[in-house]
Amino acid sequence: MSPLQACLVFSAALFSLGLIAVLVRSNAILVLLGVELMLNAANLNFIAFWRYGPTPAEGHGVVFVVFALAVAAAEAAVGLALVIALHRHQRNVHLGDARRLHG
Amino acid sequence: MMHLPVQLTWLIPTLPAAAAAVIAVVPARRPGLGAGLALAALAGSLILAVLALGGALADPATRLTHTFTWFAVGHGAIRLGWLLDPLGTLLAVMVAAVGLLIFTFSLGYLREDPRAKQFFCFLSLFAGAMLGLLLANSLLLLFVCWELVGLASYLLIGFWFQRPAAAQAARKAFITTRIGDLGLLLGLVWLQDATGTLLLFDGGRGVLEAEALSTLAGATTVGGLAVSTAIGLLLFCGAAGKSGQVPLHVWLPDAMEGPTPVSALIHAATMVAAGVFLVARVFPLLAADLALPLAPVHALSVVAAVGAVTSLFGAAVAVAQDDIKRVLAFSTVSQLGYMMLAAGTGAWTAAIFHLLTHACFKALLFLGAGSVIHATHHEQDIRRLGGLRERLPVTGATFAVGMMALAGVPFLFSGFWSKEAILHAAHGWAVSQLPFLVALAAVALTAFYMTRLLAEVFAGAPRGHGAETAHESPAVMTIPLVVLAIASVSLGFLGTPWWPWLQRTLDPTFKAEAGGAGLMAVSIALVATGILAGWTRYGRHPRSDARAPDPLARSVPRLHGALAARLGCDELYAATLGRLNAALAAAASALDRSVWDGCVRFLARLGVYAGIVSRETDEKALNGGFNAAGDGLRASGRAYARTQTGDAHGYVWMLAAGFVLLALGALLGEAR
Amino acid sequence: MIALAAIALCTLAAAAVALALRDLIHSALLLIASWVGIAAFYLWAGAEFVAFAQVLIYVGAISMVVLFAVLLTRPPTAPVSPARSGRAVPGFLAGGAVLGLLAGAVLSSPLPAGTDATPAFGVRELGLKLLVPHAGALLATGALLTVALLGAVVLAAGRGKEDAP
Amino acid sequence: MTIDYSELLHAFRPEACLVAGALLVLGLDLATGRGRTAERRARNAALLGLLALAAALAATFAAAPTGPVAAGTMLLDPLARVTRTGVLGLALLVLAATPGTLRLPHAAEYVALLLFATAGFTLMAGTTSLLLGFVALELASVALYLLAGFDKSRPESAEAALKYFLFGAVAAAFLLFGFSLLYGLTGALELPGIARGLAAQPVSPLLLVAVVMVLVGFGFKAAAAPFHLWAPDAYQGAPAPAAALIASAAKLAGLAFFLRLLESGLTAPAADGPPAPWTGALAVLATLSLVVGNLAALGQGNVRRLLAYSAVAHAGALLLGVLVSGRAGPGPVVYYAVTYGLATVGAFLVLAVLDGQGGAQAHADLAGLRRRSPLLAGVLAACLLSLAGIPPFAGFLGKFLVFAEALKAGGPASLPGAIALLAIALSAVALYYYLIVLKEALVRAPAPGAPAIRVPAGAALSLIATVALLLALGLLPDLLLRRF
Repeated sequence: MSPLQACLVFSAALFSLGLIAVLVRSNAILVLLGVELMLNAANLNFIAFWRYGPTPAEGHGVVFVVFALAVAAAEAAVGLALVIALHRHQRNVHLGDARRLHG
Repeated sequence: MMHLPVQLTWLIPTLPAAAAAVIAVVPARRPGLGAGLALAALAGSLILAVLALGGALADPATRLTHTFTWFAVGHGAIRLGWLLDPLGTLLAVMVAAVGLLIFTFSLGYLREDPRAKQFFCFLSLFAGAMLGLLLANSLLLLFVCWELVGLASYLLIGFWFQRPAAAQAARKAFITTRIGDLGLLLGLVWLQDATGTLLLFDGGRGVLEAEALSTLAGATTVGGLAVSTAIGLLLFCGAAGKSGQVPLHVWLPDAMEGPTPVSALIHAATMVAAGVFLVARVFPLLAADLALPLAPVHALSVVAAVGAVTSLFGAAVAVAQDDIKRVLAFSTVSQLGYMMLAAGTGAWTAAIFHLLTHACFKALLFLGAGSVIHATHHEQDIRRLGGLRERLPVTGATFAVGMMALAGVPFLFSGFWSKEAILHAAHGWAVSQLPFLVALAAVALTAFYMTRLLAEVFAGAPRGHGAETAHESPAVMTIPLVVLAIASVSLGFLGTPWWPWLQRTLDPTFKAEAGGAGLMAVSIALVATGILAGWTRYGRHPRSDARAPDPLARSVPRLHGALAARLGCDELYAATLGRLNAALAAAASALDRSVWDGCVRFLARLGVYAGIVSRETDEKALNGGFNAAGDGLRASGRAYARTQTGDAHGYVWMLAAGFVLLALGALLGEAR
Repeated sequence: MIALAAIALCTLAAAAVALALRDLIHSALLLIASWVGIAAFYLWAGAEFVAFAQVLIYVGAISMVVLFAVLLTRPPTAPVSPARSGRAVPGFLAGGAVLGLLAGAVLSSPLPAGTDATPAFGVRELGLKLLVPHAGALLATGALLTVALLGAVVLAAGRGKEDAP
Repeated sequence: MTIDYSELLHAFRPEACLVAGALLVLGLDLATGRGRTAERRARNAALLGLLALAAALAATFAAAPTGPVAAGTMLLDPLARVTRTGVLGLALLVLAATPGTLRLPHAAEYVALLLFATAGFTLMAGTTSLLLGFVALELASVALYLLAGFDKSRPESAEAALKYFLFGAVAAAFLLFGFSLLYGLTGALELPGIARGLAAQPVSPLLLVAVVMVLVGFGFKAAAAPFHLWAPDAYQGAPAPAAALIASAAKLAGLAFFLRLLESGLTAPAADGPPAPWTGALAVLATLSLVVGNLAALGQGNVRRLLAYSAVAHAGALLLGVLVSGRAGPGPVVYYAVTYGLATVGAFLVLAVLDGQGGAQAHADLAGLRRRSPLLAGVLAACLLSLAGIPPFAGFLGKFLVFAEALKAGGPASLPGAIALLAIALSAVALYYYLIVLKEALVRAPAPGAPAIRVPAGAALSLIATVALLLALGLLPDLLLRRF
């Protein structure tokens, strides 16, 4: 396994971990954190590819990560605001209880 | 005489369509305004259509076309156009004229209906679309109008939506004809693909011109069929749906739930004839495979066979119906089959001749029935009518004229001449004598059931409250009857064997069939037999009691029962397609229980769904109403929607699973 | 390579434990540890500025927001542990399948070899890149942050008197 | 390397108008809003927002297609121009109908979010860079999540927003991961560079995974099965104007973005090479969407969910259009998306007006609409008939163009041809469920005592404009098609 492949497997593991959190945990805040881990995993990829890629001087990977961090921050803020809005109505943050809309 | 420039053809369909749009926004408090607008617009169309006909007749050999580019896409362009030839303009005049009479009749018929405004709006929409259909020089434009006509028909059949039967009939008509339209659409797409155009005539490049025809007939497709045969049969599917040919006839009798003027205009005179018109219009395409002696089947043979079956079926079933409008409806089915038979045996001019005469006398008969229904406070059962000869003298007399025209009473009545033309064509058909024999049988049956109808309704003594208190309808209703009666007599002389003006106008290459005296004698004898048989059973000793059994039911009860039940055609659908559906449903539930729950459930639903779609044509859908089939459909939809649990985790899980499966599929596909 | 393995193990372990814990406060703290681990990875790879930004944004800002949200939405009584639901098995299956797919694809694809030397990409180069080719994205990100701030404030704010029905 | 900032400003003029407008709306409300009635504030904000949208529209019209700008991150071509015009027009229709129908506090913030979302759409319409595209997509998505949850008085709104957000965020994570792999495989962020990089290497498993991840993002935006599950809940719970925007403009913008990505980024430049790596997966998504959407819509008793499932079905047709756009050009599929968006906006705006007067969820809530408001009933009929593909409304022609291209691509036996045949057969089913809704609206008698409905002037204008556009595009499709 080359170092690049090791990095990519690392990020794949982090991505899957985040996905499992999203799929298994019922607390909406933890679900959001799972999504954040998935975004982080993508960032790991960008840095790894930049580090071992053919055109490091262009710095595309680094630039993308800077933007992705900002996007992740925005998503986190909005997600938590939505969780609080839901909490106002159902007094808890269990996703399983949010089932007014179905069928 | 002034002629209509072909560039202004669009005015003819647009006038009624625009009137429909205006009527839609006119306040409902002023029903008279809407009706007046509709009448004025259609009268305008009639004048323009007559001018167009004049132009087309002045030089029948050259076709006036006007083509314009609708829009360009990619490298090609979609072009539409108008066509003024004797076929289209003649029928346009007929539609506008008959329509005008029926509009007038409706003024009286719907006087008390609060929604009369809407009625005229829909009627105008229908008239506009129908005129557009007749004058289109592009199959695409024709298709657009074709669908609009279907939509208007749907709206009008369901006009009295408060009656559940009317709402069901409307839906049934729409869906059944759409099954046929699916074939038509596929045919159009194929045609566009094969020839690159949908214009009928385009200076040598149209689909009906020699170059395209030889290309289409030259190429073969699955089973050795010529491409032209396959496309032609697909187009015929659409025609069969609209014109109520067996096995897609089930909607037409039910469509009589609509107001009677609608039955007269749409389901007797014009829209149902659109299928015959389409066959006549694309006749060169259908006939293109005749030059191939080795073809497994010729498109026209199919047309002739379907027409023959339909004409006999309709006539036989009409014998045993007790509802005045249903008798006329099955008679329409039978007569449409007759026209198809004519077109299939190559005599499309005879088909159009019969279309014209039939439009007049069938509209007359339906309006007469409407007058009877109107006068007897919506009594439609002929067993409870009777004795109306004295009470409704004008209606009775004109109805008798219509009856004789339909039955083919010799020499004076138009139906005789057009029927003769068809019989001659069928007799001369080289392929098979079967359509000819079937047509002869239908002639006798037609005379029989029309005599029965006339005798039951007008002869004898009143057998119900409605018939006892009947009064003649107002002049606004009887005048159209008289006009139509005159036309029912006079139109026949346009196409007699000695002076086949109509046939020659439609088809300059027409050659009169030789040697008809013997055949004519046979057909007159058959008509006489039919009328005599009807008279001895129904006219000589009119029934005295509404509950007395039908004479025919006494002598041949089993046959009568089968005919009254419409030969079990609908039950047959239920037994075959319905059972298939049940088997599929059983299989589906068995699969449901198995391990592969998710995936398999989906497939099984698909199976159930396919079954339900086929069931749409069957009797269950008819009696339980389309609601039953609709409910079945919706139940499968609801079953699907239950997978939408509302659980957000489930949604994301589906995303992940979808990703995994798609990616695996892509990887495996690439590895292969 | 050993450093990488250590960083990866620590990060993954922290994240896994964090997501398995019941107490949200503990989870949040462990997640901060895992984000620090990711920052360490960026340092290892030579992207100092990104590591700095990661610490600033995740450890400094997002974790604070999360803590606030946890406190605000904490149920008045002691936390009830939700009963184990039937979600766990399919969830782990799906996550495992994704992992297998990604790792398999990574290991079976030819990848650019690259160099062992850590590339140099300082803050100055980064600034130039941001201003020159990606100026549009920079402006859009500004708009995005504005939107997030604005919307989060409106939605998360309690119902004032004007909200009353 | 330098950049010409005046050229940059030129390229981003519509977005500049929108962002400036949003900030102005917020500022004005802060400065003058205190002490005024909520309705007045809402009207002022909407008027200013309309001005901003109109200015952006004018700027889009004024800019001729010029090719790559802004250091190659944007491409101003006909596709970008038409899409920008389309999303701006759709947003204009939605915003014009807002005053008087949507009674929410924080109207200024609502209008500002709508403008920001539209800026995201217009950026997506023209971008050729993964980076700018991702940021624009997120800008639009985040604003839409917030708009979906804007009605704080109803729990359904919060739930819809949270589900939409959750699904969207996971899809965005997949998309970002896919983008990172594309970057890794090619070392480029701009589409031409990616295409060059991919042409120089064989199709690797990692590329396929990346492509499928991109399709997950696309499937989410387009609400294609099996990535559609958020749509019914979001459409049902969100405020109707927000749902209108989600269903129309967001879809159009997403279509343009992914169309460009797939066609000019992930397709090898060689004309007669093997099919692009996304063909098979996209075909699967299209087929699934057509079947699932049409079947599920049949079972619906809720108008909004019905529209959502029909949206899934239309997504199938859109994906089919994308599948054949390599041969036919983007014209047919963009025409389809624009006309679909118009019809959807019309239907949702009718529901929005009804929401202001008692709400409309179940089919039965529409009973007697013809008596209660002929305008609403007429518009609803026109829009649903267009969705069903009945001429002369534009929906018919959209279907015709897409299906005809699909059949032309290889005859009925080819993959796109077979999907087109399936779609044609299913359109008969679609007609059925649209007719069920229309039956309620046009035929049923209203519930006893149901009052007549007053349609606010702005909404009436917007509804009439929608139908007029549907008719105009249906009769004169060249208005749009000749732009390509």
